Amino acid sequence: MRIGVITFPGSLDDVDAARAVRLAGGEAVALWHADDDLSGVDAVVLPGGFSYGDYLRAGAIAARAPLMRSVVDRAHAGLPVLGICNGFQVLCEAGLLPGALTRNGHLHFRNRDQALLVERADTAWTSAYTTGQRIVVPVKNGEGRYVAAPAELDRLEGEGRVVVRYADGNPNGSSRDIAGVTSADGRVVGLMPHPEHAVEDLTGPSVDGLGFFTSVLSSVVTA
Amino acid sequence: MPRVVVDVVLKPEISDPQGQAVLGALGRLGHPGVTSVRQGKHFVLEVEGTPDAAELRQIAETLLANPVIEDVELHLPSD
Amino acid sequence: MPRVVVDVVLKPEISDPQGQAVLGALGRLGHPGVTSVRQGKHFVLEVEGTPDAAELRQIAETLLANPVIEDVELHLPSD
Amino acid sequence: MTAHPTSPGTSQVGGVPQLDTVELAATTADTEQPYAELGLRPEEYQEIREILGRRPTTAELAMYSVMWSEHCSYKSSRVHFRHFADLPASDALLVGIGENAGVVDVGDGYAVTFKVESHNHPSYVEPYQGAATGVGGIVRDILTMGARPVAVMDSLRFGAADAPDTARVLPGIVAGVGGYGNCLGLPNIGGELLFDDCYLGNPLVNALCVGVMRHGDIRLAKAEGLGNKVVLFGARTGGDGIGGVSVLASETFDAEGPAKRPAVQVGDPFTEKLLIEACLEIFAADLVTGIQDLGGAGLSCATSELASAGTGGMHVDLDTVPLRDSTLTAAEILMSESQERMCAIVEPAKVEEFLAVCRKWDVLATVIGEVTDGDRLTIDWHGERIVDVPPRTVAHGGPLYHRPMTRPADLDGLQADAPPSSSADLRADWLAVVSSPDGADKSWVTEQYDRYVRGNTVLAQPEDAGVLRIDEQTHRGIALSLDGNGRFARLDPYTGAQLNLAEAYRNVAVSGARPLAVTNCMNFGSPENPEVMWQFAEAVRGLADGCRALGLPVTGGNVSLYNQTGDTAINPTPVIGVLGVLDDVRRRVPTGWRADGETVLLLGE
Ligand SMILES: Nc1ncnc2c1ncn2[C@@H]1O[C@H](COP(=O)(O)OP(=O)(O)O)[C@@H](O)[C@H]1O
Repeated sequence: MRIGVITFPGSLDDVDAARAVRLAGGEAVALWHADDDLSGVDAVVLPGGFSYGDYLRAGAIAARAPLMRSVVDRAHAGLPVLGICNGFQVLCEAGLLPGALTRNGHLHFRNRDQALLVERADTAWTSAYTTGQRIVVPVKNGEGRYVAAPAELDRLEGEGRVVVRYADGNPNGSSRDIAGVTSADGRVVGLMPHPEHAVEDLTGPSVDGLGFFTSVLSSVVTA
Repeated sequence: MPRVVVDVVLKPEISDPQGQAVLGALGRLGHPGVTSVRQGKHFVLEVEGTPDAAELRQIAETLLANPVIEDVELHLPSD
Repeated sequence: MPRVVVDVVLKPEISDPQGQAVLGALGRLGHPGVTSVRQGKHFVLEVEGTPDAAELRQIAETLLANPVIEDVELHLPSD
Repeated sequence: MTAHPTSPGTSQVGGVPQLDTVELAATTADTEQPYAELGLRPEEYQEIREILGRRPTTAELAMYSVMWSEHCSYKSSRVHFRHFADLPASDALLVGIGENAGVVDVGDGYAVTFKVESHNHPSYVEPYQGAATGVGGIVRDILTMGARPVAVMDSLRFGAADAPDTARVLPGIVAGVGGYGNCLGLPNIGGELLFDDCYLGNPLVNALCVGVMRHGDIRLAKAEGLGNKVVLFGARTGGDGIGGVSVLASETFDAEGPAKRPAVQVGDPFTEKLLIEACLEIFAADLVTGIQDLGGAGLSCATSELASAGTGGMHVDLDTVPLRDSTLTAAEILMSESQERMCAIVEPAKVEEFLAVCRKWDVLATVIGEVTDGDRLTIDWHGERIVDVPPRTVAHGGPLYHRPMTRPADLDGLQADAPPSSSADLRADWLAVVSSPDGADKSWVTEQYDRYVRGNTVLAQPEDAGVLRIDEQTHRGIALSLDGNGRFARLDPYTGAQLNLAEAYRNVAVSGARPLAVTNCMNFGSPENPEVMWQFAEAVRGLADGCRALGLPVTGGNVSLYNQTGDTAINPTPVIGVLGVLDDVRRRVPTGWRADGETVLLLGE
């Protein structure tokens, strides 16, 4: 099972995402933003970081990279895509996920161990969890406040597109405590928290994040 | 060289914590007359030759601003 | 209610990594005609009663901008 | 009619502006030069004239003045460093004091380089950018050694927590440290946050970076190999941080000339991240023979140090330097402290490959000169020679002061301070201690720092030492602690420095690591004050004696002087960093009780 991890200029958590893929039992394939083709991978992770320094808007410039055209095309055809933090911002900027991520309500970068509730355990990236499961993974961002027009938020909630929600406090002022959302077909998922930082006892607050990476392995097998 | 100015502002329904923080500071510093502050971005572009209004509008609306949350004001040199 | 606009721009001699990044993106996206981009801040203030120009200038120059690295352009309603 | 402003570096000859060339300098010995405004003493200026056998050109004067400044030459502090040099040799030390950062063997073929540096004054002027560029500078020092930077730490001191100016500088400095380090993808694994009135007009920002490499990857800052190219890469050169040499401008600019250049530098962490990745790829492909980062004194420093450490000379064509501001003069280009730049020495056959790596990472790279035979550093501008100097005299020939020292007159009084005489006094003292902001929860600060990035952080805030894994297969790890206490050092700088060392050493030891090496940042007042100079000398001696007792080498560090408000110096503040190694990082020991029923033991006296 080959899972691509895209490196944009300024990507930071690409090494972590690749490690998480390996620990889950997959093969991590390094992809470069300036290439055109996805090297035949079975799924793609857009990692965290500060692509292009997060200048202009977080994720805005990376969303226009050559490789993103392939990601968008293949995602429409069902390729599983996970965007973590900056990757989530890129997916929103690229139009694959609804809404936008803006400056945190308290205006600070905030890094802490965050409790989340899994609301959708049937996406390509969350099938290892159970609905309502509580997990703890790190969150760290300065522009992680999820926003959309109220009607759009109603629609997303109505369609069950919220994948994970912040529990025990909202770290950035996101609308309705939304931490992550999915595409209508459940194949594309974006979230601000960092499951790839919760995959080893030695370095993480838990190993709760591993499920994202094991989920996709089984979803690709069954797809 | 022609200069084009693009102002990007948050849509009114999107909350603006930066503007709120400035407003709070103004109150504390004794400027109660200011009743609202919104913070946006201000771009100054220099363009070679005659600016192409359609191209600049596209740049402003698709790259400089995120239409999901932001509005754009374009000021061409002739404005 | 009177609206006052304040544009805050980096002093010309201060480097502007954000503007540089936008310029780079414009080049890659096929807009070579844009030869320079500088990014600043755009504030829209609403003021009660008649705006006091001196007070607003002071607000702009000391709170909205960092005079060490930024310049200010103040647009009063009468402008 | 508006007159064209004359550029600095030119002189008027018969009304025609003329570039101040080496040739001109040789024939105009009497031209008055603003050496005093540039901070040079008459005897220093005289010495430059003797070295060159003529008066310096404007560009040369600028180079010497900035390289012979306290900041670059350590002219007041250097004589005291023999205490560190005299420490017994350590088997673990691969590169010692003198290079950009020391390098330590941590086993399994791994080498670790680490260093702490101050950015105090810039952070007071512009807190966010000052702190940000402080992190950027120390990271480039580590990168220059050939290592991948893997973590940062920061040691901060402010005036009283409730003072208005603290509310101005503290949030900006914390955001700047976080903004730069987070964007580079370097976990912050610890530091300090302390408050004392003495820092109100002079906060301290000391940043540490640590990097990891294989033994064979160590790079040095030297220009060798006749015909090898000098490549400048990274950001364009602008008018940043050349406040000092603006007197050259004011001398010749009329009222309509360009404004005084800003002393503030703006950091661009994104460009630095690209520089890191490009450099590591360049190192891996073995494309450089020598490398130096551009920090204080910019190109003046990089060219003279590279040439001085090498075997030959160097020639630079200044017109090739990519500029952000086309009005810069030669002297300003040489002085500019624009951030995120590096200088490499590359064999001609490897230049194309070098440039290709830079293109891949969108890093601007330009050949600006080459290594020559002979022993001169020569620089041309507009086709004329404006610099022709022996590089060692610029880089290392600076003056050496033996400043007078006296024990502070108030020290006996301070040391005699009596213990509390009544239980009410004791109660007041106790309350003061427990309610001090120094002991408060630091999470408002540490939550603004990414501690997780790269996935190797084993311990970080709120632990006493930061612990990192450096190898996922062998589980080898390192531990670091950064500690300083200005109040102890004020009472007794010799013992105070040792207490700081002991604290950092203990913090590393209790994490389960074996302490290996020491770095330090000495923050003091004006060296022209004999009492401050005495504090400095005592602290250095104390640290050296402490290291001897513990069997640790001092691998490098930084001295920041003139930390004072008016005539009042800060408390002498030696900040000490200790590095340790864990053969198996899984056996690290966190702080605090873990489970009910554990036995509590007290060790020591
Ligand atoms: N400026 C800072 N940067 C990073 N970490 C910091 C900073 N200040 C304090 N810390 C961290 O916060 C924790 C608590 O700090 P402190 O209260 O000084 O600890 P202690 O009193 O145990 O020395 C430590 O892990 C320390 O490394």
